[in-house]
Amino acid sequence: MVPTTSYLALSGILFALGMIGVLTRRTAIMVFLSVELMLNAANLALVAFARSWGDPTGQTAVFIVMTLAAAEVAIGLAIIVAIFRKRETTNVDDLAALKG
Amino acid sequence: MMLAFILLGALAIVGGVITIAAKNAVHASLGLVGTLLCVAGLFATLNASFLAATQVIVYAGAVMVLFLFVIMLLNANQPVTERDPVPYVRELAGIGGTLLAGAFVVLAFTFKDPRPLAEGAEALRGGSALVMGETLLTRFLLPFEAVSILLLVAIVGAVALVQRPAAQPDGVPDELEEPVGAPQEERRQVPRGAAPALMQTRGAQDGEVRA
Amino acid sequence: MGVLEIAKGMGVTLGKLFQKPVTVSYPEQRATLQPRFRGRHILTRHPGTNLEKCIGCSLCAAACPAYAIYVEAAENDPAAPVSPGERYAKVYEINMLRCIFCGMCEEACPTGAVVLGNEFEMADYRSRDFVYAKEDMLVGVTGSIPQRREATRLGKPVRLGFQLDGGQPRAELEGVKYP
Amino acid sequence: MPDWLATLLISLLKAVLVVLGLLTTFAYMTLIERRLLGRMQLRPGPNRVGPMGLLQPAADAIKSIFKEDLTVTLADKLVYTLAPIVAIGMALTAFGGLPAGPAGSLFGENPWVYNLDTGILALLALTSMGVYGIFLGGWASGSKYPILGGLRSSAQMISYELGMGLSLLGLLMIVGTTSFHGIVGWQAQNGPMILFQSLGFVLFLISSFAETNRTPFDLPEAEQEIVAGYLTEYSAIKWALFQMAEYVNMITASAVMSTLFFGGWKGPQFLNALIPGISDWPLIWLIVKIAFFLFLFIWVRATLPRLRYDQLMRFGWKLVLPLALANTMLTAAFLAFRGSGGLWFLGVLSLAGVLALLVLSDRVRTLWNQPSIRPEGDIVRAGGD
Repeated sequence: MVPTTSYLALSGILFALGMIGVLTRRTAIMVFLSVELMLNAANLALVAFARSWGDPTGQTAVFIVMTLAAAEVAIGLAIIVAIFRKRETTNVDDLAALKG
Repeated sequence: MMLAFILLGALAIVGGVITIAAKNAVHASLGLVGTLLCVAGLFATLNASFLAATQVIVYAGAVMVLFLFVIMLLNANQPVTERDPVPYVRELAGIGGTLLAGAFVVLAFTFKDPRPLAEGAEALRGGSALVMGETLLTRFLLPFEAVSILLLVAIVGAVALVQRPAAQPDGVPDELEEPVGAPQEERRQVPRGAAPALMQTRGAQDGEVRA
Repeated sequence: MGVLEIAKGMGVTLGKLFQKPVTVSYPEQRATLQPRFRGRHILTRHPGTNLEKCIGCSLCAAACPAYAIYVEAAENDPAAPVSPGERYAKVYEINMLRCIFCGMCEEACPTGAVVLGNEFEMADYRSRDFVYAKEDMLVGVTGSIPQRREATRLGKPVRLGFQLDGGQPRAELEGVKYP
Repeated sequence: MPDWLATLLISLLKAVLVVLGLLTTFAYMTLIERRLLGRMQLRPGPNRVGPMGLLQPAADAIKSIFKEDLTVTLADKLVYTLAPIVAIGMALTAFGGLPAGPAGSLFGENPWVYNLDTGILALLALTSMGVYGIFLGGWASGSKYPILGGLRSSAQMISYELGMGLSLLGLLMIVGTTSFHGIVGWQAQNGPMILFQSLGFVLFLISSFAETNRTPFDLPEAEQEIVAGYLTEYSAIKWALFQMAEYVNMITASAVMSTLFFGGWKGPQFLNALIPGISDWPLIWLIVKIAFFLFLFIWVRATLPRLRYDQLMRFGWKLVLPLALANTMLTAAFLAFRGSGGLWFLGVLSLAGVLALLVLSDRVRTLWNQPSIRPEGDIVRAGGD
């Protein structure tokens, strides 16, 4: 049995990696990818907690997160495609039209 | 068990690093696919076999294929090369990320299992579809239904978003109308994030990767 | 019903599975040629006198769209004429690599001397072996250059890989017999 | 020798045997397919190499191994090499979980390589990973037609995977387990699943044709439109690996259909009266059933023309997916409200659904046959469906 702490540490490292990606990547698609990485890190922690407590609630939460991620990706990619059709770019630096 | 964890964990981290560091967007996505598969393997070691299968089917099999599809469709696989408007963002993000990871690791080691691990694993009964279904349709019925409605909304929204605009009633073609918030000059510039034509810039980009 | 049509189609293919194939295993079995088939040229002779019909007029060479025919005419020796006219073809060559088997030569020929026959097995190794001279095409010569070479090597008669649909060559192929 | 080492070695041996078996079947499938197609088109088919052409697969193998392995200059070298390996790896791995006989029947060993409780889910997961091979191969080739083939294949796979998974849900609800052993055991007791889930089976059959890229759904390699799709820039052994993956996927799909709907490795029970225990013989029954489905694949290829691309998409989204959902709803409602009634009524309902579909097929066809009418002057832009 691998201790829960190891899984949590791995999950933290993955989450941090995802965060670095969100901050440094400059096309919308890559930012999205990094967000997926962060979601997965959180999922991993949830599943580890589920085993630690012996309660499937954590796993159920992961299931719901996966569904959310699927919905989010469908909408997010649709938005990216729509923006690309209008602006011919997915660079987030250029997409500052809504900035105050 | 320990060996599997170390192997999968190391591969997951490698995949994550590829995801955030690879120049080519397709390579980055493949790195993420690797991470997702490793996480699925980790789920399997955590007595969550149903989630492991779902992770591969939904994440690696559908979500990531969708990502790659869009990347290839928009030919958005080359990185943005011009100067970043935010100064020192890479360095700051690196330091921040390291601090965050360190904090998480320290936090993780303060966690104490509330009961012996073997006992907890036993209570999960392998995390099969049966266990998941029981929880999902009893204690989590409301979130379950909410998520299903969310999915429906997502489908409708995605269809509505990418639908081509209907013909203008005044007969002016879409092309001549000014897009909101995008002056004509800017549109004529060479696109920075991605090339308009499907395969136009593959050569240049590949050269870059090799160099 | 749309599915009914699909089922019918599936039935047809399944039925054909148990039918005898219409094609044959060609080199072992002989292919059946239709009467319209046009293969290698044949230089015919007058049936009674056995004189060559070709009078060396070069009209076939002029008509040839692929410039595959070369004719060199010469005066007939009155004592032993080769053809019934004044002149005959001393050299008559067709490059089979250039020939497109269009039949223009056959149409241009005023005496019906050059006729497209039925032989088609002319595959060979060297390009110079594709230039067929008079002695390769006159009536009575069976088989192509490679086929005759192979037959001499083995000491057997030339074996042609086809048979005619109906058994007899066309009427304009006077005197041609396919084994 | 410790116990776990023996188990590991035997598992490895079984895996190697399965791979060898699958590859041999692939090699002879190509010959059998060409012969059968030939006979259906009234010609003898390949019969030159060896007696009756039986050595043709060996000749093909030698040729594809020793041919020059070309790599296009613009190709992404790593992914270009990885793609066929991913395709064949996933295809081969997927087969190992399928049971071919009762436990301990193969010289005292179990006739399967691995046994997971999530059996059918794991198989779906592995086959869904198989998309990457085609998709990445198309992208990494660095030229136009392969990328078109790759895009087509990914869109097609995602669309039909949904219908495929959903068409199995009814079955899983009835059986109540996702392991192949449970499913086969249930069918041994209650009769083959096809009796109760004929609608689900029809949808699964259609989807598996699409998932394995076979005619009439072989759009990713439609040679009349996009040369050879994702295969265009591939040659020699890499090309052969892709072909292998396609045929192994076909074999796997056949095996899954046999296992899920036709009783798996169990033979018909009434034969037990003739020879006692014949229905429990390992391998034989599964192989017979696989052979039948493989013949069906070839037969359909010989008959049906290819769909147009928009028809394919409409067919998947407007016919297969809603029907699979309806089948799920029907089964769920039946199971919830049946009380103590037998399952046969569900079978009748399902069959009625199939028959209604057949009778109404002309009406239904208009769903995907005609392009939806767009307003005039609509502008076609880059980045279509």
